[in-house]
Amino acid sequence: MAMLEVKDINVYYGLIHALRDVSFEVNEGEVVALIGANGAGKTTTLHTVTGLLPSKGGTVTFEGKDITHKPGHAIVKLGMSHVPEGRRVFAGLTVAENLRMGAYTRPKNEIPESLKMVYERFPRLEERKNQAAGTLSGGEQQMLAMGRALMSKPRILLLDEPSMGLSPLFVGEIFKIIEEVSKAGTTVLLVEQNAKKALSIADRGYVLETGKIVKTGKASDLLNDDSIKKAYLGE
Amino acid sequence: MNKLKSYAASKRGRDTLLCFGIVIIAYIIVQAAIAGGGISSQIKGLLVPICAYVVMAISLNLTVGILGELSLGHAGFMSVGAFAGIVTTTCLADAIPLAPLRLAVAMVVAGLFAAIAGVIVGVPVLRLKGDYLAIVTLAFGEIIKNLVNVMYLGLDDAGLHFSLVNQNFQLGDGGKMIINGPIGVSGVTKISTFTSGVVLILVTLFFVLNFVNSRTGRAVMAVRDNKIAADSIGISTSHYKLLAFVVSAAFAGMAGTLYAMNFSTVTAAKFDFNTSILVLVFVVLGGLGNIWGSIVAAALLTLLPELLRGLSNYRMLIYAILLIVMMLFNNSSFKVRLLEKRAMRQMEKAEKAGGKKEGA
Amino acid sequence: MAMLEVTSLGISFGGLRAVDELSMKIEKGGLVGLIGPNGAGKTTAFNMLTGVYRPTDGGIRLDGQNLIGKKPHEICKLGVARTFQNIRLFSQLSVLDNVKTGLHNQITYSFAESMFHLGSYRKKEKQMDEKAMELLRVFDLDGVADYKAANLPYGKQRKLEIARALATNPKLLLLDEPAAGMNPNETEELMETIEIVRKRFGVTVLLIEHDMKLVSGICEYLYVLNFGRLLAEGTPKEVLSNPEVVKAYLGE
Amino acid sequence: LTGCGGSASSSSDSQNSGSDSTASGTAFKIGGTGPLTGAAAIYGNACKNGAQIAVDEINAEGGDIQFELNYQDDEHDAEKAVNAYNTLKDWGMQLSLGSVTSKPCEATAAENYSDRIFALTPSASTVAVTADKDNVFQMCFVDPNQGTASAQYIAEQKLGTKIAVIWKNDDVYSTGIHDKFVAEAKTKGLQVVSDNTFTDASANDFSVQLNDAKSKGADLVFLPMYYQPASLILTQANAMGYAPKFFGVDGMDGILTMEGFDPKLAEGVMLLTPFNADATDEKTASFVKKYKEQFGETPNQFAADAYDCVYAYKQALENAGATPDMSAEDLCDKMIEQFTSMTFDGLTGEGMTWDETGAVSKSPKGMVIKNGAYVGM
Amino acid sequence: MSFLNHLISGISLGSIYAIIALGYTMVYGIAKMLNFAHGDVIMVGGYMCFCATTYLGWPAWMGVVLAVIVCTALGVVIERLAYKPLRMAPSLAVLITAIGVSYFLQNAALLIWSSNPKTFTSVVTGEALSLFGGQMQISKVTLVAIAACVVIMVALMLFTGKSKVGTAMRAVSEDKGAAQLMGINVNTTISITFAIGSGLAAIAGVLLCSAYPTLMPTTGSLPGIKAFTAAVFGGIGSIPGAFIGGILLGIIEIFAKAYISTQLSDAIVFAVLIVVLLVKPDGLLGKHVSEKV
Ligand SMILES: Nc1ncnc2c1ncn2[C@@H]1O[C@H](COP(=O)(O)OP(=O)(O)OP(=O)(O)O)[C@@H](O)[C@H]1O
Ligand SMILES: Nc1ncnc2c1ncn2[C@@H]1O[C@H](COP(=O)(O)OP(=O)(O)OP(=O)(O)O)[C@@H](O)[C@H]1O
Ligand SMILES: [Mg+2]
Ligand SMILES: [Mg+2]
Repeated sequence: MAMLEVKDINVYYGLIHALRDVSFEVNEGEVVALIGANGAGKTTTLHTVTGLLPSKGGTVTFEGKDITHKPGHAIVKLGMSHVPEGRRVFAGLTVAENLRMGAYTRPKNEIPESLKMVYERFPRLEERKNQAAGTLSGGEQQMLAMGRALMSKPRILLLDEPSMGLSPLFVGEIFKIIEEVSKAGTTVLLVEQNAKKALSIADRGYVLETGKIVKTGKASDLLNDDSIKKAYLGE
Repeated sequence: MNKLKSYAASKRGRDTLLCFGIVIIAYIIVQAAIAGGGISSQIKGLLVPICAYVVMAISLNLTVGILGELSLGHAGFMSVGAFAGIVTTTCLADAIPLAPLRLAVAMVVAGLFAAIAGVIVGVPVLRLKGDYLAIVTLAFGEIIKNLVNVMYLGLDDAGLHFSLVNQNFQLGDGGKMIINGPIGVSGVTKISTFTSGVVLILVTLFFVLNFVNSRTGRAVMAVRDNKIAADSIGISTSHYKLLAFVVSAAFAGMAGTLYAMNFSTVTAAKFDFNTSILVLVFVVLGGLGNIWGSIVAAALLTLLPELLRGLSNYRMLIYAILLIVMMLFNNSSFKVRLLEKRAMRQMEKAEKAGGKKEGA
Repeated sequence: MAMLEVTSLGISFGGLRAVDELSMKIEKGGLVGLIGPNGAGKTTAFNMLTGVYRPTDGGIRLDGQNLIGKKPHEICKLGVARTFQNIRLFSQLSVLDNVKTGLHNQITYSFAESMFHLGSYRKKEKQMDEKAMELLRVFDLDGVADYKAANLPYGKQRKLEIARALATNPKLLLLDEPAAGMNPNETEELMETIEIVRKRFGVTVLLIEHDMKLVSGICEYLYVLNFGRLLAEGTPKEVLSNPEVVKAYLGE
Repeated sequence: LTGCGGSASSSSDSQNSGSDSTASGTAFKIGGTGPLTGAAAIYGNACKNGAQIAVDEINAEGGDIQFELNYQDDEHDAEKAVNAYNTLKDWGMQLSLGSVTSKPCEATAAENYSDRIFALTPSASTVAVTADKDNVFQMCFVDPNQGTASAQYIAEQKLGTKIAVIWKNDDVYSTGIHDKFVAEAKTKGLQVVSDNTFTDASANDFSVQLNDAKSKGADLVFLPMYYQPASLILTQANAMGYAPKFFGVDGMDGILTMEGFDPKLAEGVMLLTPFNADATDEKTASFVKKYKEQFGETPNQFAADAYDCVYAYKQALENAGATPDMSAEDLCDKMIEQFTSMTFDGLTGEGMTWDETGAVSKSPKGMVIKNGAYVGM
Repeated sequence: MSFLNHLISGISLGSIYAIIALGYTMVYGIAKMLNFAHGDVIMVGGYMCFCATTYLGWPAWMGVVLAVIVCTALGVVIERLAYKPLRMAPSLAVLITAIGVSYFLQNAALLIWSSNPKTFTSVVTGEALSLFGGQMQISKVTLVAIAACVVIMVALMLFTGKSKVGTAMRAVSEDKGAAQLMGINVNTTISITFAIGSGLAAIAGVLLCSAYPTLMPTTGSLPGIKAFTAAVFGGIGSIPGAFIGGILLGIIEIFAKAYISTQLSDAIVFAVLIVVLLVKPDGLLGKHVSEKV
């Protein structure tokens, strides 16, 4: 059975029916990309999975457990981590404190090791560990958000546009990190505007259009799909 | 696209209509009831205070809802207006024998004085943010109260006499103390009427709604939503903040006059923190930025404790519970769903109507 | 004389020298890019140009006029408009009203007219509506004119911000990562839109962007910042093949 | 917790019983407003309870005069007092007990005047309450009289020469007494060495006022205020080892019966009050006993004044031969006539009379607290 | 000497403000709401202790414990019933509900304990500290209040700064949604905050009534507002700020009365507050969080 199974979820913002019967699954160890235009509902999907938004009907199952109506913090404790859109770092806390918050669900003695790991990946964060996160530059905040998510050693990682605002050098870096994390056994659900890059590291992909899944398949197939090339890859 | 725009415009028009409609219909009903004798003294006595509170709520909504700054000292401006109004009517008692005219003049003077107070308070206060601003408005409200409390103002043939802390002047023959320190004002000639109250509400509504639906109002709301962005598109944030604050203060001043001229006695202590809070409750319960909501909430919440008199000892306890319940209901998912359903219906109707028009 | 002249601009935050000795010249009608690694000081430079931060050293001149020490709204009136890296819309206002607010200093009427809705109020408001809708159409936002700005998806919010900035009728438009959160197709569209806007409204554009396709596709000239200092400048071709830039910024 | 709740339940019970005890139409409807909730609720409730006892007694006697009592909450606020008054008017009030506190009573008195409903307030003591109103009367001393009387008393009895005054400057009652006291003190050759105020917002700490009095060598501190702040002043003076003579006014009454108050702190305090709950005369003793039974507390001067008001009404109505079916206006004229001519003996004074202004003439009793009880001076 | 005496009085008064302000600031700092019912929880604490010692004859310390337990429970219940449903609502809605709760508590107390003031028996007994041959007296309550303030301040700082729940609180105060994504139970965290704040209110209530021993249903409201002012003065949300703000406010109040005018003292206190905030817009110790653009 799939690690994460989303079945027929429907989400509304007031009158706006943002997700219509969205279903997809993510298997253990996979990298799955979710692509779609602005406003397609990608962020909404991730929010619903981690319990920040309620779904009307449908179910979300994580490792066999029904988490549809679980509060967000309980879902996170099950081993899910989410890098939200817009980074959402704790602006008033320092970089180091932000990272520690990421490891909130983990025993204290394991934290130093993870901190080291994150600092190795993002040396800039170590330089700035006592700076208030709110004063970091956009890209630095993005690194922090990613680092914070890694601190929880999740079994599944949900990424909402992790490359946004990063320099080309760092975009490459981030995708490398995602691959590494995935190799280390973490399952990844990736939302990206940079569909080409995303599909190139993903195993499978889903295409979301105005709240509906319109296409799915192996990432390599999607990369070669003409309509997708035209709509999302800019070729 | 045109459909959407017309929908927005019609919504705005509807809100305006709703505001004026509520007030005018309420006025007609009440007048009819008075003519028919079907209204109790209790309700009759409440009419003017309700009008004053409605104006207070509308004006505070300008600060809290439209400008987005929490003010905990709005009663201070009401106080300034109340005393300015009393002094004006006392001085003009002979010059303008026609009471409604005298009241109107007093209101204008009161509005002016409150506006000046608004400037004095606003210039320093509006440099602060959030709860710091709130506490400073509270502080100013208390300072105004404290100052009026030690103010002595008398009128005799030689003109007005004024002193602070101690009454250090003697009035000539036939002189009269207008404001007598902590004892406040006694023996006010009551000239506020329900009609004058409703007129003041209508005037306030006219100006406030115009203000909101104008370039100036948009600028104020832009400052509320994002100060930095407003700055970046060339809006002087401090100027517009002050403008909204002063307009709001001016109407509070007029409400103060209306209020004061309805009772034979007024003290500074009436316009304290609790009154400021009361008006804030009206505004929040009616909905931030929602003008007709303020009107309804102010009227309802002024009536409520009176209607609860039958509960004797439990009156204020029940009032508190009702207040909490109303707040909870106002923000409950239940109400949100109700509103959504209504909006859905309206949208459908608009679509249908639009479709017909296009079809025709 | 160049339209915008920046001379050895600098600012510090605590011990951190965020921008140092930055000099730039932008000619009227130009489309110039400002690029550099994360945390290089690009946004900070924008903030100094628009008066959000006051630089500790250096000068900024727009058409010969000194901008240092001026308040943000004054600088806007002099003809500089911007967008923000972290989107800043008037979230509770409608999309249309966001743009109309941008027209604040363009189509004006007095406070008395605001209060009485007399005089030219109606005429001016109509003008505003028309002008705003025209701008929205450029960005394909006319369909959502009545939405609350907060409810737009990310990409549309970015476009709305540009439309609002344009409404102030700027001489110089500063765009901070306009393509962030857009997919390649949308980026493509945006590039076209920027071109159209530049032609139609005659604005000079300075933009920050990490999307090299956009940068090399439309920018005529580039400045590269690194650790607050200018690392390189020149045409995209020159700059993007500069080994130092490659090493510090592009990678590979 | 039940231990704490005793008093409340009984007071609410009695309230209901009061208004139901007689069928309307056969009883005179008396209404009053006062603070039953909020910071001033002590005074309102005391009046309400005092009046209630009188009404119950009179109704139980079964005489010709029967009363129906209705007290409405005014939260010590002029606006609310007018609302409360209007509610009473709708109820059919024929005789009014005005309002308990001064400012609200000023507002309702104006209504009384224009509606021609006679008012006799137990406790609203400013001059403005009765000024220019022929049908508003007071049961308590007028503030200025108290101020003057206090100064005279102190001078005559040579209680002190250097006087300190502490008063509440956001309160009409306190201000009124203070002003007249200071004026009279001057003419009597008393030296006011320290004259300080407090407000609601600063009613906790009196160290500055007391320090000032102490350092200026005041040998008598005059406290024109109610007993709650006075109790704090006595406590704090004691803590700082300052022991001048303290002289209070009628509002001070009640201090000895404050729950938990250590009467030793009030030892030697002098006050002018018309009422003494420890008095042994039959009337007072029976009143105090009933009050304690019903409300679990010892009555203070407010309760006694309100009690007297009801009996004064009874006497006036009897004298005038009034009947409950008379209109409020008719009763008003009759009451004016009676009150300006009759003499009344009550708990708060013997041989009380009223002048046309509505002010009462009764002699305040000088009391001093000895061994936790009032003793006449 | 009189200067010193006034200073001591100021500190005494200030220490009471400070202890109330600590509870205020704690709740504000985390839940980001002005809990106007805080003053009334203080009043409930006072009554609890009063009932325990006067009616039940319990020793003072048991009275304090009872007050703390009851207020803590009360705080949690209030939060659950009245504030939690408004988590998504604008913060002003919660403010108004808090005012409703404040009315409720006052009127419930009026019905339970009647309007008659009670004289509170101080839980702190013993002779005042006498200096300079009796010319200067520092009461035991003041000493206890200051000591309590310092202990509570340090404990709160350690707790919010070091403990796991404490860090969770800070995260919740920054961004509830993001905090949830860290696995923090936002509701529990806020409940704990209220529990602590209300427990502190109980202690504040007992000390307030010990220092100024009358107790009425409205006893808490004015000190509550003063303490709120003190908390803002020191920088709202800042724990040491609440302490310093409280003490300074007390001193300013006493000095204003002593050296300027008792009639104008309220105005002076607030005027000083305004001036300070104009110079330091985030209060004395408030963190200046400049928004990055
Ligand atoms: N808070 C909200 N209120 C109302 N509508 C919303 C809200 N948030 C999102 N929407 C709507 O829901 C739809 C999906 O939005 P969502 O943010 O999930 O898109 P997205 O795929 O993440 O887009 P982007 O790539 O721009 O981030 C959009 O049409 C948007 O307008
Ligand atoms: N208010 C501030 N206080 C402290 N440091 C700041 C502040 N603003 C910016 N900085 C620091 O200055 C440096 C430059 O920031 P800036 O936002 O200008 O970077 P940027 O070039 O825009 O980067 P990005 O591409 O990631 O957005 C960063 O290291 C940032 O942490
Ligand atoms: Mg998104
Ligand atoms: Mg940047």
